Amino acid sequence: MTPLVRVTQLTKQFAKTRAVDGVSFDIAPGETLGLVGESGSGKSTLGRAVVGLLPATSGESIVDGQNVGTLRGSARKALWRHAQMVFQDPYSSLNPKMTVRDALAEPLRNFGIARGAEADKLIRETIEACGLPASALPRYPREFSGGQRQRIGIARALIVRPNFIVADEPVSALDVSIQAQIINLLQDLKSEFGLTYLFIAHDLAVIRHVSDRVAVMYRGKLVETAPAATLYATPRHPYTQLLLRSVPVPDPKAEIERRRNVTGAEVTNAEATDNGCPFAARCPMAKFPTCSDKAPELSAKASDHLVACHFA
Amino acid sequence: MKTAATLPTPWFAPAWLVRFLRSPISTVVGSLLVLVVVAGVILAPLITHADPMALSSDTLLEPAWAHPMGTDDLGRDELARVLYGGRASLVIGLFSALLSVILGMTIGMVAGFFGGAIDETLMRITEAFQILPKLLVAVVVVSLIGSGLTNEVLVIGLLSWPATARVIRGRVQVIRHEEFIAAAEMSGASWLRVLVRHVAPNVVSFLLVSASLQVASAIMSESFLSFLGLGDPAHPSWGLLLQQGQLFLSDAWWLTTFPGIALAMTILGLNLLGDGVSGSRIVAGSRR
Amino acid sequence: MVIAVASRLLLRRALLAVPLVFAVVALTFFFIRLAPGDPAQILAGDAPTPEFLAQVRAEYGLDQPVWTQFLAFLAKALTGDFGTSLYSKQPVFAVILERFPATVLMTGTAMIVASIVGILVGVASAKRAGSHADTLISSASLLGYSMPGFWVGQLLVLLFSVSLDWFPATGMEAARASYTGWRHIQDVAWHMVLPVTTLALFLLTMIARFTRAAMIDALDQDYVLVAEAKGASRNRILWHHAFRNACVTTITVIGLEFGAVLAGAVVVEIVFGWPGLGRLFYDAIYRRDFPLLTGAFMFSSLIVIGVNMVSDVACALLDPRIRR
Amino acid sequence: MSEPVLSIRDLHVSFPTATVVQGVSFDVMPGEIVGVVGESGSGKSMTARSVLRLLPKSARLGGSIRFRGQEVLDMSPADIRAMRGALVSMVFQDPMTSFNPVLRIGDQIAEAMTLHGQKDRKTLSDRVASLLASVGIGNPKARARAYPHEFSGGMRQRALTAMAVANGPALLIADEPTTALDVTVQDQILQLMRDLNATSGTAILLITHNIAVVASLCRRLIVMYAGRVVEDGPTDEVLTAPRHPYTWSLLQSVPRLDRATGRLVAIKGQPPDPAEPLAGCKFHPRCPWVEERCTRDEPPLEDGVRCWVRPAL
Repeated sequence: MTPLVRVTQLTKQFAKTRAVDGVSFDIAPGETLGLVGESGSGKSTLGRAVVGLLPATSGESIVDGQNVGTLRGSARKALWRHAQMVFQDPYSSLNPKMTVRDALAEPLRNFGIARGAEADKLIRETIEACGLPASALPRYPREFSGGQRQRIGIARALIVRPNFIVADEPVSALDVSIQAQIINLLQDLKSEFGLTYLFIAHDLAVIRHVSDRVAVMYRGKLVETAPAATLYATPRHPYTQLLLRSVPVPDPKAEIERRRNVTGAEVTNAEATDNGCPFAARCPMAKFPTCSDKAPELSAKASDHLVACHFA
Repeated sequence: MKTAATLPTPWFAPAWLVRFLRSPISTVVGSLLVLVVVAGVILAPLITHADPMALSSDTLLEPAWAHPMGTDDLGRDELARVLYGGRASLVIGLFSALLSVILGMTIGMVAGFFGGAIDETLMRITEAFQILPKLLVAVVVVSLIGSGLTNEVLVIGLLSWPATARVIRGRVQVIRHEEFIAAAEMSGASWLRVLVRHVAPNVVSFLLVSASLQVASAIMSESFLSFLGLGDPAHPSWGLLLQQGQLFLSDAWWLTTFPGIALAMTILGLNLLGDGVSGSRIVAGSRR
Repeated sequence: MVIAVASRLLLRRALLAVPLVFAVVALTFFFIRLAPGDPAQILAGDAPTPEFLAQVRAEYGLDQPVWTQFLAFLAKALTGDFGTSLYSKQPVFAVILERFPATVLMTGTAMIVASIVGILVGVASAKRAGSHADTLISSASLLGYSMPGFWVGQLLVLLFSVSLDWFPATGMEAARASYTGWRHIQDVAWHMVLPVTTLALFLLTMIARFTRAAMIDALDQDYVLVAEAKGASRNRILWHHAFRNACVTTITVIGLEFGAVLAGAVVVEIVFGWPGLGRLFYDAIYRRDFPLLTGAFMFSSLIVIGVNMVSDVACALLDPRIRR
Repeated sequence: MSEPVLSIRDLHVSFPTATVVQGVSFDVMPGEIVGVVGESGSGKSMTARSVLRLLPKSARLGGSIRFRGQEVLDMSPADIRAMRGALVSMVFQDPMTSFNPVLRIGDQIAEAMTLHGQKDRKTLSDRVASLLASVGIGNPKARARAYPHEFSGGMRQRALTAMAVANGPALLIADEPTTALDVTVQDQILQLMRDLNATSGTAILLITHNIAVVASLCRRLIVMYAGRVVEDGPTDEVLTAPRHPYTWSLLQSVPRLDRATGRLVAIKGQPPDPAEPLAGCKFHPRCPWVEERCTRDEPPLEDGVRCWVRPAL
């Protein structure tokens, strides 16, 4: 099956730093790829570059047959008819001066999808699909809670009936009891509208829950990708292993078990260089000079399990 | 809120009045002051029948019933001169503020919205303009090109835009990085539509504050020029009246007191209004 | 170490100031060219003799192409040659230098007084933000901010010289007696009271307003809460933690508004007959002495640029995040 | 049985528009680590801050907070300052904004000690270095001279913890200490707190929204909702056999890392607005087991649970 999204050697450079450094991956139609990484790993930049919201410095991003990689300006507009984004901060992602109806009507008008009664019908259907009543339409964002705002943000992405959505930390700003509502909503919409997701989060448990396949990002590079079950059962990259070891679990017995496996002390290898493996400085398995000489390529260690490590 | 708005209100307390009186005290006092001044200046012929230019032999009279603010050295009625002088001050203030706000808004919006090298260049220029002693520049230019309403408006307006540009640019930069702007782009909006429909509405209140402070500052600048003898003698403004008052400082206190009160009242009103609209004194306090 | 950092920063800021100085000179040149009529006529004053006109033409190279003229003008300005005053027939630079100390004395005193009082008032006001005392102080400083400096001066003269006769209304020293030594200093100080008060009042309200806003902002930060949780007293939090941050704003504002301060000094000097640069401006305007006017302007602009440089460096020393 | 180091009884915190903490009572024993879990608006942070009297000016406090038997609400401002940072200290959520940006890290840590009597410069700088070393910051002498912006988030949180324990407090209040951190750093900070508690016997009151963090660190767990304690008990019991519907729902709504989860059980609706009065149990609009009396009367906290129904969960 041809992938819906194909990203090849995508790089985004800001001033001197490479936020995204030669990233490649595919997403099959109907699949959810979970992208996980710590703050500053470049996962949000990658998400924005994939849909062309940020023009890439080099490389390709082909979504639904449209190559947007390094395009700027209105050339990207054609893609957004079919690829949309759900943002992180429900307080920043809605224009405070626009009613819900106006916010939802924007894409319909700009893309010339529908107008008048037809647009009205679409707006109603979409907001209701996202779990808000039509009575919400004439109101302003400030009248809604964080969770409700996130529903509005999802409706805005959904209204063009895209087939691909980048969800950038869609639940991390929400309270725990609200997170589950939004995760469930995104999963319901996926099956109802046949969506494909790139789901970005720093929460490993959320990523495990929503993803078919998971990509782990560290300092601008993908270090491991695998089907969710495989990755969580047998992580191969030392960084993935560290991440998974670090997360406490809400079960006292399991937590005691986890802590037994954690060595605790942080590793610092002074031999690491900028040319080598990005994780070399913190890696407990690093061997020098191999790890400081050359950055390892992402390569298949098992079918569908790619790891970027010299020794994994 | 909704129920309050739909309830019928008595004629003497319509909803807008109630809302106005509930706004910050500085807004209320500020707008009342401005209102009084503007009304006085516009309705000058109804308030006094005296001609501000008519000379008489009653020179340097103390304030009395016939001349509530006294008369000047040429026997002109000071009340009339203050009222009509306000026209010159307000007109110059309004028009130069209009010029500087339009300039500042355009430059601030462009710099904040496009960022990068454009922003860098525009901000360096803005900074340079801000460091320049603007009143002294105005003095030199007006001395060279001659005084007159138009020249004063142009000079003050062209020198005062940096304050507005910086406020607007700062605000636009904040908004530019809000996620709803990225969302608007992805909604297929052109950059012009993003700017007009998504950025501008979130800048308007800052623009109002800036405009009100600009009018105050322009009136102040004009009075400075007039005081140095660079005003338009055909349209004597408050500053010009104060310059004349300086000559008779020890003989005729009323010639400095009354025009000064009018001037200070107007500027205070506008500053209060700016403070009140910004919701706190912080916006006014951080205009740089 | 502080000196090393400061001189490094000063050098870098000086490099940034070069284009600004260049711009000021270019602007002045441009103004003279912009003025309607013959620039020689402007520089030579009203109704000059043909010989003098020719002399000015030669002196400024006005028969040369514009670019040559500009370079000559620039070269002269940068060496301190601002031309010859039409009225006194003396070099402009010398006339300015003669007047400069009086202005420095008054402006400097006013700045010191205003900074101390303004900061105290601003901090006290921010400490009680929202209280009646704060409202009163803020309203008073807004009122002060809204009154033109020269009018405040006029009112002070009316009250303290004309009505009460406490302080002299004009001049820098008593006209009749020529005091020396300690008596002279006393006399000058006596004459300074009203002009310094006037100028300081304008500056003070501005400093108080900006300091208050910056302090309120600083007191709202997490590190203030952390300091409180450490057991720091209210005063220590106010000065050691919040003000250390807020004063960066205060200093920046003083720098940026220094042009307005000089302009304020001009009018205050006129009201009080203070024999400084401001009087010079006034006389130059009045006598249409354009070489003197543009010279005084360029000189003041350079001072303003210098003050901004110093305030930039001071901010960088106070806030390690600005040091680059 | 020894005296509790902290004893809170019927604590009320109210603002002019709303009451955010209502009738909170619990004890912290010496050397104990107690976790308080709740979402935003549950009143957990306000409870923590009232112990040090660090509430906004407009807040009104009621009830009793006793630290080693002494009533905190009756203390003079000088007594409170003497307690802050010395006997009871606090670590805050955001390490990026918790340090004063214009002062050196070492000086800020030293200040915690100068404020409580230690004035000798040499002793101070040695102590600062050893504190920084004890939280795992290498080259502490040099790092003490650094400014906050030269530290990473994780390092700042370590330094902040070092500052909090500088005077060897009897109680450390940690308000969401790991929320702003990456998981790998979070794990290090939790380990740091565990070590601190083990070596110096400092009692810790941990405030967090993350149940897993509590499971990792605390033996006792208090769950707060809408300004009230709804469940209080040993961590093992509360997490494996929750008795309050809110606790149960919260556990069901979080995806798990250690096993695949089916569809999440979301809690419907929103937490109540504290400005709008709500009769009965504050959780009843969102509770699947709601009965008629739940909407009428508020249940008391009995036997560690605040619920009328007590369904078998």
